[in-house]
This record gives sequence, structure tokens and C-alpha cells, in this order.
Amino acid sequence: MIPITHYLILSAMLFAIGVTGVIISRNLIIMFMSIEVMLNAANLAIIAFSRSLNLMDGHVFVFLVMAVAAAEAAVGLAIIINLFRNRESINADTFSLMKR
Amino acid sequence: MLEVIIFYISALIAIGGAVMMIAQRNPVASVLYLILSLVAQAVLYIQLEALFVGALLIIVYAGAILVLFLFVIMLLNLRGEKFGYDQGKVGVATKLIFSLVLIFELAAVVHTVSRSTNLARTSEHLNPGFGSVPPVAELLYTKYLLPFELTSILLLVAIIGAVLMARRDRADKEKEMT
Amino acid sequence: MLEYAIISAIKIVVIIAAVLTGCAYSTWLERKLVGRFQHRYGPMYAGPFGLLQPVADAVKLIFKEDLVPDKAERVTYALAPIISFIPALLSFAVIPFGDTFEIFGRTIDPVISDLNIGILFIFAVTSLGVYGIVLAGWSSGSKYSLLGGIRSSAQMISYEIAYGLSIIGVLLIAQTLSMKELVAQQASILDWFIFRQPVGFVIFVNCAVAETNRAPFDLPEAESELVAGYHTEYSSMRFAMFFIGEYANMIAAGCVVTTLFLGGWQGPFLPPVIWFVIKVALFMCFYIWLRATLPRFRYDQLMNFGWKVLFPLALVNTMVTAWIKLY
Amino acid sequence: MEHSLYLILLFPLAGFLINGLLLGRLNKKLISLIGCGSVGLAFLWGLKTFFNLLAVPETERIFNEVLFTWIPSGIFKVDFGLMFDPLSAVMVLVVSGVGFLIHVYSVGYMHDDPGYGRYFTYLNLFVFSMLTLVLADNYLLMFVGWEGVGLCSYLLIGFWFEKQSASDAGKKAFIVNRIGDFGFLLGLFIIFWQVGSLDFAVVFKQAPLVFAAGGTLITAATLLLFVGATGKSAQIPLYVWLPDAMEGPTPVSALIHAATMVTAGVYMIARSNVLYMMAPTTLAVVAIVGCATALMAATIALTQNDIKRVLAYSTVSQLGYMFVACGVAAFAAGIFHLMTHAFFKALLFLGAGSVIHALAGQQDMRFMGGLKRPMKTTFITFLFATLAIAGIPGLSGFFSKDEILWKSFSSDYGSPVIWAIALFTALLTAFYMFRLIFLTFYGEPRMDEHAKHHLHESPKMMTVPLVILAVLSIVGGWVGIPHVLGGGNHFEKFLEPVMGKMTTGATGGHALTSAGHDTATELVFMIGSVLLILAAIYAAYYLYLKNITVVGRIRQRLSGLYKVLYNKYYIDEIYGAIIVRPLINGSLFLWKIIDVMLIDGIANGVAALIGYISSDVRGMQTGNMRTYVTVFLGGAIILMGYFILR
Repeated sequence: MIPITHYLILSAMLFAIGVTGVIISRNLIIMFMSIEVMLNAANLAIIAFSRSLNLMDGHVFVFLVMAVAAAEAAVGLAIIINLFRNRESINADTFSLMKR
Repeated sequence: MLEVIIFYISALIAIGGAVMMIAQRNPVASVLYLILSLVAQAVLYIQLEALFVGALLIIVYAGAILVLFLFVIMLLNLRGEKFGYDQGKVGVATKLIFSLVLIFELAAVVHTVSRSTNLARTSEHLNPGFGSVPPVAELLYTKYLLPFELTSILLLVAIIGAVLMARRDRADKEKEMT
Repeated sequence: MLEYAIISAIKIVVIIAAVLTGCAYSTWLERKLVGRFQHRYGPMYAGPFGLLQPVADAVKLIFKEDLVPDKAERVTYALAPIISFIPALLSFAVIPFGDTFEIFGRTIDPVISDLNIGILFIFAVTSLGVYGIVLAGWSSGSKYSLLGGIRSSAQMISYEIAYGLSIIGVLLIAQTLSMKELVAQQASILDWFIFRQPVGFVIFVNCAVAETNRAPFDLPEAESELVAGYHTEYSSMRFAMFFIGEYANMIAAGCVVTTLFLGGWQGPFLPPVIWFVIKVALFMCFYIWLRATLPRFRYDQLMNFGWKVLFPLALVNTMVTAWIKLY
Repeated sequence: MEHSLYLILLFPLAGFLINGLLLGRLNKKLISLIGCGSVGLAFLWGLKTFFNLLAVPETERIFNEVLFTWIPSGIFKVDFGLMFDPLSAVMVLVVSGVGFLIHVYSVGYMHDDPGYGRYFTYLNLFVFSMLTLVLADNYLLMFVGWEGVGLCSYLLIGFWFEKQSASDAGKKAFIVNRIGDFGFLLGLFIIFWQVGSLDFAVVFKQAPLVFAAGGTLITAATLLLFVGATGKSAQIPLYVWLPDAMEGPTPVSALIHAATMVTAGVYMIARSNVLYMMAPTTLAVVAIVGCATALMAATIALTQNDIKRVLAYSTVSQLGYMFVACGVAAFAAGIFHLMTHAFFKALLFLGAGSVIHALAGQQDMRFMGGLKRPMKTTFITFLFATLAIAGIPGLSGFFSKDEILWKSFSSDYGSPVIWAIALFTALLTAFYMFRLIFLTFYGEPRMDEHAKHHLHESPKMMTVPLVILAVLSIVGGWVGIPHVLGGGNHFEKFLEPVMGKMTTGATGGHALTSAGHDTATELVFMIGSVLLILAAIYAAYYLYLKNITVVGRIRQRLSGLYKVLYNKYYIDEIYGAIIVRPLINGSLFLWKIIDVMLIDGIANGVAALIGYISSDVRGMQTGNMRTYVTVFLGGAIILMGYFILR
């Protein structure tokens, strides 16, 4: 039996990798995928807790998180496509309109 | 023994896949590595007796979401655009250090929590049917009915939003043409 | 433990061999049948009735030159045929081919693994199959391939929805996801889900044809517009892998239809496995019949059909089934 | 037992939604079919429920139906609950029945109006709100209906919003009503604070235990509720909006500002009779205010020339009557008068509408006259209504009015003074109503030639409701014939489950049924008042038909008084001077000085300061989202580190 902490540490590492992806990548799509990695890291932790507490509720949360992730992907990709249409690029650094 | 081996191999693939995903310059390769990582995670799910959710992970992520990513990458034909990482090596190094600190902090939190509470103590006996479809369904339609319905509304809104954003361009074009 | 491993290994080997042979002879069957439909003989010279034709094909393909286009992304290009081939084989892991039988004093269950989420497993695995095609199209570095790849990804996502929804009716009635139990619930012919879920069956067959990229839904490889779609640039064994993958997918779809709707291995007089093979073979003939008879869809027609006909129909079917089930 | 009370609400709501959502996409026939049909169905269902109610024994005559929990918030829990008891039954039948007739009438009256669909949409919404008000089983839901009818009233008064006066009148009604509503809400707060619930059943059961009878709290609560009632039911001091409300279409005046909405206050007080019985002070106030309003409005009505305004003041005066009834604890009598008044006042308004319709919008009585012949149906129905409101024996108004007069004298809470004023008001009522009749229907036609040429009787769509209402005005009172005239006073008995206990029990007074007092006295009073009323009618006949010149002389002789009356005691002007003017000046001060100079100055100053400071800091904002994320991550790391190392 693998201790639950192993899964939690793994989940933490995956999460950190996702964060790293968001902060160092310039490619919007990769940033987006990094976010998916973070969501999945959280999911893994939830599943691990669920197993450890012998409660099915965690599975429901994961289910809902996946649904939200799907919605997010659909909208996010639509945004990316529109950005690309306007700027011919998906480099995150080209979108700095917030700068004065 | 076998399950320990499976765990470490899957964990390695999951982490390696994720790392390779952000290290790639080519988005298609990124998608492939992410799929690899997800498949490894699905194995971990199954090891945690979460059969249904594990299958769902593959169906939803690999089967739908990442195909969508690939589709978009191909649609935009991003082959030509290569991306560097950052403004200089110092920047990247700082950010990597940030991430490392984050990992250590998260590990510390896990450690403290597992030490101070018995929250992380694994229960050896599982309810029969744990991880299969019926109990998930039962929870979804009873205890979590409201979140479930809200999620479905969210999905609907997302669909409408995505369609709208994709359509707008066409309408503009028609306007330009007339 | 060891015994279990050995038995499983034997089962895997047998099933893979059977599937590969099935793929090979499906090509023979297709050429023969299409020939007949078109008032020709089909392959005649290699062996009696051209039965050795698949062998000849295989030999030819092995000895062909393996070309890689200049602009291709090499790794992905090499990976794509494998990705399209493996998931098709994986889906056979949960299909029950027959009843349990005894051999050498051991009870053998002719299914590699009876998961309690068997049907979900099949959906999970087959949904991976699309990557092979998409990646092939993308990595070839050719316009035709790319268009084929894009088309297929859009097509597969679109039909996946109706595909999944069409079996919900069956699952609602059966209350299980395990393939074995699904078969067990279709003991008499009237219990076959084709009779209890006719609409679901029709939608499922339509989607299965679309998901395997067969005529009349073979837009990703439409010869007249895209040369050969996603596998335009492939040759030799890589091409053969796509080919085998496609036929393996067809057989897998046939197996799923048989298990879900046609009573699985059950039937009178003959041994269960034979019944199973007969049913799958008949389904393959249906595939070929479709190909020989129907013209190809236009792309917008394909999308309209998927989203505006099959999807709502599947939804209505699900709701009606649920309603009947409840009251 | 399932009575599907919600259907009563559902029909008008459905009509409102259909007409409202498909506004302008339906043809007129369909709109009127939906508009009238929905209210008609509501009436039929109400009737069915009413018979169900009659079928059960008296003590069980209350149907409750909780549709869903509306506001669950800690101890504060309000259900969307409906209640159908005798009082609600009367109100539902009056609202939906009279409402239905007026809907039908409107089909003819509004036929050429461009806002036809909008009109029926509002009207259905109004009926829905009013039914919610009377069916609610708690104060809060009642308040929802209360506000709903206020909104519809505003919308319908300002229906012809392109007319300045109409939209002004709408706003006036809304604002004045808001003042009343404020009081109402405060009253509700007190009740909830003390009782912990707003359900009628709970409140009325708990009230005697929680409040001290005649104590400050209950007096304050009931007074505040009464403030709400004065707003909605147009009593002193908040009556000023009702005469102006005549800017709306005439059927609206009939429905909202005569028959139904304005009686909501009376209904509310009758509903809360338990509370009012515990607060004698409030009862006295109610009676006095009712009296004063009745008298004042009647005197104003004497001098007005606009036919609708006369009726409007008459309505105010009659509402005052109802409050007198409530104030002397004769709630049943109040509701009885409410019902009969709904019949004849709706009829009067509709008749007036018919006249206006025939004269192409002319409302001034000085330009009418001699309409008796060309508009036979209108005239006859109008005459019956007038007889009813004047209190001619045998017609509905007689019974209800006489009941109130008698109660105001005989009740524990009554007094001869109140009785005298009420009687005097009754005389005035008879006088000005017949003045109206003589000016409008008798004598020489005074309209111009063109209008005279176009005189016509209104279409069937309009006259049929008139006839039905006329019949109701005659027989409507027969359900409440007092004992002294050999009747059974069934009406009061019917309402007994709601009010009966109170009129007899709570304060320990003796039974207040008519039989309890001296029969002979009551008969004498009755005959006396009838004779006086006949005299008043003769006076009107003499002054306005037989000997017109006398009026002018009287007017000159009493020019001061006449002027005061003609200008409605200058109330609007007084309100303008003491409330509106200071308010505007104060607001101007707040706007020009406080707001522009002080607040805007501070805000702009702060903004300018920050802008000055931030012009240097702005460089930090690179606009690069990854930088932001990195900084965000750094912050998160530091925070987490702090909590780990702590």
C-alpha cells in the first residue's frame, strides 16, 4: 500500500510544474495546457484523499472539475483563435495592451 | 511490490511528461507529452481504485479537450512560430527557483498535515463498489445536485460563448463584403 | 499468480493473432465483395478464390521503400501510425468473445479483463485513436494531409457525442457497464438491445461508421479531393499500419455492436465463439455494402448530419428511454 | 385537500407573460381573447373554489396552500403560501369578477389605441398582483402584491405617457404610495420583531400573547400599517394622488382607482382586525381619518366640473366610509361596502367612460347635457348606480351604507359625532351624484355641433358589462340585508370565521350584530336617513335642472367657500409649499454645494493625487501577463512560507 502522502507530493510537484509552465512559457497554448496540468494535479490530490477517507465525494468533485475544465478549454481556445485572427500571433508577450 | 513499481513508473512518466510539455517549443509535441502525462495519471487513478474517474480522465481530456487543442494548433498552423522562453537566462532562473520553492513549500504543507492530523491515514477497507459508476451517480443526483446542474449550465454557457466568438468573425466579413 | 499471468498472456496472444488475421481477411473480403457488387471477380490469382491475396499484399508492403517527406516532423511522423494502431487493439481487451469453457482442467473466460466499466474503457481507448490520424495529417507537412487531419479531428469530436449518447439508452436499461453482464442480459433473441433500443442502434451504427472513417463518412481520406487525406505521404509498413488500424477499428466497432446490441456470443447450436465471429463478419459485410452503395457526404452535410440529426435524435432517445424506465 | 389555488394566480400571470412577451406580434382579437380569457378563467376558478369553501363547515372555511419556500434565511422564513378564506373569497371574486367585466369593456373602449397590447399586458399584471395581495397568507407576500398593484397603477396612470400630465400623475401616485409603503414596511418590521413571523395565522395567534392590548407597540404597529393603507386607499393625508390618477384610461380608473386597488388598504385592515382590535387608539384614529376624508372629499366633489374628478372624489369619500366602518370595528360592514362600492363605482366610471367615448374625449360636464336620449343604456345603468351610491332603499348601496351608519352609532367604538358626519356626507353624496346626473344626462345639450352630430351609444362590448354591473349594483346588497328589515345578514355571517370572533369577543364588548340593539331605533335612523337623502336629491334637482340661476347666486354669495372647495382646499398647493418646495431647495443645495463642490472635490482631488503619484509607479505595469503571474506567485510563496515557518 502506497502511503497517501506520496500521491500528495506527486500532486504538489505536478502543480508546481504547471505553475512553472504558466510563468515561463510565451506560447498561449502551452500556458493553457499548463493550467490543465494544475487542474489535474488538484484532481489527483482529491482522488488520493477520497481513497484515503473512503469517501466517494472526491470523485464527484473531480467529475465537476473536468466539466469545468472542458468549458474552460472551449472558451479559452475560442479566445485564442480570436486573438490569433487579430494579431497573427499567440505569443503572450504581444498582448500587453494593459500597458499604458 | 508490484504496485510500488507501478506507482513510481507512473509518477515518473506523469512528471516527466509534464516537464517535457512545458520544455517543448513545438506545441504539438507539448500536447503529446501532456497526453502521456495524463495517461500515467489515469493509471494512478486506477491504482487509487477510481476506475470510473480514470476512464473519464482519458475520455474527457485525451478524447476531447486535447483533440481540441490539437485542432486549434493545426487550424492556426503554428508550425512557423517558435517561441523563446524569457527575457534572458536570469529571468528563467528566477522563475525556476520560484517553482522549486513552491514545490518545497507544498511538500512541507503535506508533511505537516500528515503529521499533525490523521487525515492522510489510508483506510484499508473500502466500501463495496468504491470507484464505480453507481455511487458517483448517486452522489451527483442527490447530494451534489445543485453543483451538477450549475456545471451543466456553465457548459451550456461555454458552448454558446465559444460559438459566438467563432461566429463573430464571419459576420464581420459579411459586413465587409456588402 | 504465475498461472494467471500465463493464461492472460496466452489469451492476449490468441486475440491479437485472431484480430490481425481478421484484419487481413477483411481486406480480402472487402475486395471480393466490392468486386461482386461491381460485377467483377475481385482477387483471383493468389491461391483458391484469391485467399492468399492478403499474404501477397503484406509481402509487397514490407518490401516497399519507406519514404519520409522532407518537410515532415520526423518523430511525430513515425509515431502516428503506431498511435492509430495500438488503441484499436487495446479495445479488444474487454470484449467477451464467448462463454466460459474448460480446457486442461481450468476454467477459461475468453475475455482478457472484465472491467466493471468495460464500455467506458472502450470509449476511452478508441477516443485516443483520433490522435494517430490527426498527427499523421499534421506531421506529413503536406496540405492534403493537414486538411485530412483537421477534418478528421472535427468529425471525430462531433460524432463522439452522439456515439456516447446512443448507448446511454442501453446502459439505462441494463444498469451496468460491464460487457459480460451486458451480454448476459440478452439471453433470448427478443432481449437483444437492437429490439429494445432500435433508435439507439441506428445512431450507434451511423456513428461507428463515422468514427472509423469509413464510407460514406470517409471525408478525411476522400480520394477525389484530398488524394488520400492524412496518409497521403505514407508508404510501406507505416501505411500498412494505418490500414490494419482502420480494419482493427472496424472489427472493434463490430465487436462492440455485437456485444451491445446483437446479443454477444449467444446463439443456438453453434459454439459461442463461432456465433460471435459470424455476427462480427456480418457487420463487416454491412460496412462493405455501405461503401459499395453510398456516395460520400459533402463536408457540411456531414457536420449537419452529426449535429442536427444524430445528436438531437440521440438526446431524445435517451430522454424517452429514461422516461419509460422511470414510469 | 387540493384546491389548486395557484391556478387563480396562474391564469392572469400566463396572460401577462403571453401578451407581454409577444407584444405587438399578436393581432388585437388574440390579445383581447388572452387578456379577457385569462381573467375570466381566474374568476371561474375562484368561483369554483368559493363553492368548495361553502361546502365545508363554517369552522373549517380556510384553504391553505404553500407553493414553495420563498425566503429561507435563518429564523426568517417566508413561504409563497396562498390562503383562501371567506374574506379572501369575497376579494377574489370582486377583483376577478369586476376585473373581467372591465377587461371586456376595455376591448371596446381601447379599440383604436396604439398601445392596445401593452394595455392588456399591464391590466393582466395588475389582476395577478391584486390576486396575490388578497390570496397571500403572510404579510410579506401581501406586500409583494401591494407593491405590484402600485407598480401597475403607476404604469396605467401614465399609460398615455406622451402626455405630460399623465406621466406626472403616474409619478405622483407612485411617490405618494411609496410614502405609505414605507409606513407599511415599518409596521411589518415591528410585527416581525415582536412576533418573529409574518404569517397571518401565526401573527394573529401570537399577537394577544406578545403585545399588551392598547400598548405602545401594537398601537405603533397598527398606526404604521394604517399609514400604508392611507397611501394605497387614498385617505388624508395621502389621498392627493387619486384625483390626478384620472389621467389614465377610464377603465383603469374603474378597475384600479375605484373597484379594486384602492380598497387594498381596507382589505389589509380588515385582515389585520385582530391587531386593530388590540389598539383602540388606532381604531379611533382610523375612524377620525375616515370621517374627515369622507367629508372633505364629498365637499370637494360638489364643485368639480370634470366628470371623472367628481367620481374620483366620490371614491375617496366612499373609501373614507369604509375606514369609518373599520374604525368602529365593523370590519364586515367595511368589506360589505367595499364589495357593493366595487360594483356601482366601477359602473359609474365605466358609464362615464362611455359618455366620454361618445363625446370623443370631452370630460367637462359643462359641455355635456341631454345625453339621456341618445345613450339610453348608458343612462339607465348610470342612473341605477347613482341610486345605489346615494343609498336608495332596495339597492346595494343602501344596505352597506346603512350598515356603516348604524354601526358608527351603535358600536362600542362609534359615537354620535361620527354618525352625524357620516350621515351628512351621505347627503352630500346623494347631492353631488345627482348633480352629475342632471348636468350630464338632462337639460339642453351644451356640446358643440360637431360633437352633437357624432353622439352615439357605445358598442355592445361596452354596454354589456354596464348592464351586468347594473344588475350587480341592484342585487349585490341583498346578501347583507340586516335583520331589522327581515333579512339574515348572510354576508356578515359568512365573514364571521375571519372577523366574527373579534367583533364580539376580544374587548369583552357585547354582540354587535344588528339584533343586539334596539330595533326601533335602527328603523327610525334608517327611515330618517332615507328621507334626508331624498331631500338632498330634490335639492340637486331644484338647483341644477329646474332653477339653474340659483346656483350662480349661491356661488356668488359663498364665493370664498366655493373657491376653497373648487381648488380642493388648496391641499396640493400646501403640500407643494411645505414639502415639495423645501425638498427641491434642499436637494438643490445638496447638489450644487455638497455634491459638486465638496464630494466631487474630494473625489477628484484624491484621483488627481493618485494620478500624480502613480505616474511614476506606472512603469511597474508592464502589461505582460506573465510578469503579473510571476509576481502573484512570489506573493503566494511568501505568504505560504510565512504560515509554514510561523
